[in-house]
Amino acid sequence: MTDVRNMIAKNIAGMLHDGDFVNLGIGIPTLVANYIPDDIDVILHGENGFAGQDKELPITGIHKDVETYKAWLNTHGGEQTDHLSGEGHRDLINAGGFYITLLPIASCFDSSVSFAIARGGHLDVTVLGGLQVDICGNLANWMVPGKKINGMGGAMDLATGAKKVIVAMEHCTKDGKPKILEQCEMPLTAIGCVDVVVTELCIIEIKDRKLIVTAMAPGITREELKEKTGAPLTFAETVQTMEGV
Amino acid sequence: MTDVRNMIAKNIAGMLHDGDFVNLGIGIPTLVANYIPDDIDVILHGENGFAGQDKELPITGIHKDVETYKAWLNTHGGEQTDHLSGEGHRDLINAGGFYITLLPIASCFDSSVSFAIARGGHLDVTVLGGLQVDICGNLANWMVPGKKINGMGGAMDLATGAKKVIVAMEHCTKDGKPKILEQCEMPLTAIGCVDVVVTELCIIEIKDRKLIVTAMAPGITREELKEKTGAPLTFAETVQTMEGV
Amino acid sequence: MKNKVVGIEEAISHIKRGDTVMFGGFGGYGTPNNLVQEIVRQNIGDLTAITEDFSDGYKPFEMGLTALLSHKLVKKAVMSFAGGQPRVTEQVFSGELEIELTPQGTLAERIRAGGSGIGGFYTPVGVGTVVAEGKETRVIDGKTYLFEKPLRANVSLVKAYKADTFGNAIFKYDSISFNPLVAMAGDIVIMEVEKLVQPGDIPPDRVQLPGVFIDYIVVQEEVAP
Amino acid sequence: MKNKVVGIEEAISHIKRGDTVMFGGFGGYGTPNNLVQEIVRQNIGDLTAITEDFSDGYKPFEMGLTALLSHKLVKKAVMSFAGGQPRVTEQVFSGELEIELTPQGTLAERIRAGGSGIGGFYTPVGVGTVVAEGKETRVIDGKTYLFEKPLRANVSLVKAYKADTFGNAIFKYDSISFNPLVAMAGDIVIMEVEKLVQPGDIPPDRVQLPGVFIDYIVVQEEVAP
Repeated sequence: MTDVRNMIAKNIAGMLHDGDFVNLGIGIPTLVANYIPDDIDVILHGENGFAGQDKELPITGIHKDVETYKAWLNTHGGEQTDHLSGEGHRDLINAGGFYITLLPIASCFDSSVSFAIARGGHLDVTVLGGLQVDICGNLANWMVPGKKINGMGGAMDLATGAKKVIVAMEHCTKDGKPKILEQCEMPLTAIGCVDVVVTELCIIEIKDRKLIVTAMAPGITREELKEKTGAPLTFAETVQTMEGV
Repeated sequence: MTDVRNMIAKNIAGMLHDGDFVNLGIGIPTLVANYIPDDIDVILHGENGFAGQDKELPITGIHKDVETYKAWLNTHGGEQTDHLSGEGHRDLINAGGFYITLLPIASCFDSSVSFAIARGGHLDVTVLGGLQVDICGNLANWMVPGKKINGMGGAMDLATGAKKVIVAMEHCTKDGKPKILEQCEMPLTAIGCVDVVVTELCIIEIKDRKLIVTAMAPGITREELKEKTGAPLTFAETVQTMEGV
Repeated sequence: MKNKVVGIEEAISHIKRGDTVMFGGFGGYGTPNNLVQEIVRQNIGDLTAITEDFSDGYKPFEMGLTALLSHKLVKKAVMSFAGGQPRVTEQVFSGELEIELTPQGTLAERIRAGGSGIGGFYTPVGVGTVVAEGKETRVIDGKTYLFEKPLRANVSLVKAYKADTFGNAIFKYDSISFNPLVAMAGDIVIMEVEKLVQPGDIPPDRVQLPGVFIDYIVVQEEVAP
Repeated sequence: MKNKVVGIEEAISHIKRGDTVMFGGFGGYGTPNNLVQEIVRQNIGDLTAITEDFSDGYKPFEMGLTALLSHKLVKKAVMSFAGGQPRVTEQVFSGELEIELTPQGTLAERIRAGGSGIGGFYTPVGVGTVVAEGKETRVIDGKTYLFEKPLRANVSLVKAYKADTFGNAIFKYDSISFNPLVAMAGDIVIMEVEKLVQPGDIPPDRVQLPGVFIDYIVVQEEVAP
């Protein structure tokens, strides 16, 4: 399971280019950061207001009770620590709510600028999780009707505005139903936005209402893939082999 | 002539309140700053991007030739002088293009914020010059057809957005024609925007298509005022006497 | 000039039962948490809240705006993200809370429009989704957009790291988020600050939120979750 | 990562004859004056200029964008203020220059919309004036607004005081004006800076214009009028 998620993340990381400005959504997309090749620099955008995340910090235990948390806040604010420090700063989180460090090239900005970036086509790539994707490139990833209320957060802005949208998701639901469909059934995040879907089974490019398989995981057959997909597949002339973890 | 302009400015300054956030247009409005009573603080907005002007600096002679100007620029930039210094700084001007100083409470901002201030009702008062004003509160102040091309600059935004618009102008044109009319003939700056007109003869409040004279200059008769005005006048119950210079 | 620095009790007394209140911050960070606690203390209810979120309800204590829900002080929320906040789900399902979900960037833009005198704008975000229901769509230069309207509040609550007594403020890192936008869109604007300094201590071109937008300043050195 | 710092000749070579070019600054202050001079030197004409103004033509030398007019490199200008610039009047009356006059705040907002993916917006500014001619008006909540469309450029030219090699920039005083907006609305963005520093020298929460918007940086310590 962890391997599946990491494998998806690693294959997406391989699609990034030096200098790309990229937003990574919550879930599998977050893991992409761990696999960015050493020889390229990628600038990570956080929709809550920064460009240039370095690391998510493994700060644990501070939320166990309110006294512990307050004590931490009061020693990790103001000028007491900085964005380069692995100690964390109470005013420096990413959109997932994790404390982070920033690169020297980083900048912070307010939410109107942050979403001008997202909506205005300034992001080269956004990687988002997915519940369902269809042949039109429609994406559903924010709401399961009848379940707890989530809200779309920044997902609609990111899916609509980025130059390239990559969806990172497992190929089927937990009970084995296809998530790649002729037409999404769940509430949409954005229409016609998805360029590429990466699952643990394959990489699919979506173009002109076609699902074009450009790579497959080792050991998967075309028949198997067709069975697990809820829409017709086209295979690229050369189908690559996906990287393992 | 100077006295006329200063008298108008002084009477407008008397209408301001402590803490008011105010934009002063070019021309007579600029002079208002010289008459703000000592016991109140007024925050002056510059649409090119600041709140809190202190003084316009009497820097002369630096534009006489390009060498002189360049030499001045190269000694008055960066960290060489600051906003409190009477020396001037090459990156600190007001909307009229004059070098200025700023108060300690001052802030600078980009043009989108500056016009969010103007358009969004954040200015308590804007004082603008006028070519013509009419009984609907329409203002014409930016264009004389057939003459050189001026452009509206920030005048339309300021006239439209400020909570209170005061027009500062001489009562008649140079050749004696009324500038306060039933209907403006020149291209409008904004419709229904003018609250008060202050001339060297009187102060007029515009309300419900009525020109209500609330104050008159010493020695002016109502008959004289009516003759010099191109629309019917109403006189307030108590007509005050305007302040002299 | 009027002294803007007041006590927290006086500041929050400007909020009336039934008001629309707008909050800066994101996920409880850069959120005026002390001001929120004071709303609870004064028990001001029937509020419409405009906020990115109600913060993280998974923590073992109430962070950010969570307390407003626990005390049932909010009747309606215009918001973007509720993930991880069980009280939102509970109160929506029980009919106690009405919510209007708005994409995060659209929320930022609507607040900015409200503070900037913009009557509405067209965004491509939400086209073809539930967000578009009941809204005008329009094709401009071949692309489809949704019409969105501005948001304003009776009272805006913001949080800055440092401000001078006039309200010129700066923020640490990304705690800036919605704060400068929210500060432009309230009839009354109250700012919580950690450090109060004198005018002149923050250079004019260093100011991130001009003091001209601020009506009241509350100094709270202690951080509330 | 690609090196953004280039020579002025290379930077300006990205502008093609007939391009739409957008300029930061106000009245020649905060204007990328050295980049403007280089356009003249490379004699790139037939341009559409989007600019607040063409600077002060009353001075005994060419300041700001004036030189572009003297050399007749501009065929159309979207601008706000021409007062004091005799060449604008001359060239409009002679038919050499077409102008679209836009209120200054509307210009700022249109540029911001162009950089932010906004398809258009409603402003109360210009209603009932010549600015409204040929434009849609709409009553929203009882108030009349004008529909205005976004502006973008092939190339945006901006000027900052100081920037790091990634393009994170700060401005002195009000030279910021249109610069951060213009930097968001160009397909290619070139920045003139007085002082170049290393990444890390400008703290992230001090940055006024994020380097992510900048493609090329030209260091020009000498100030051109």
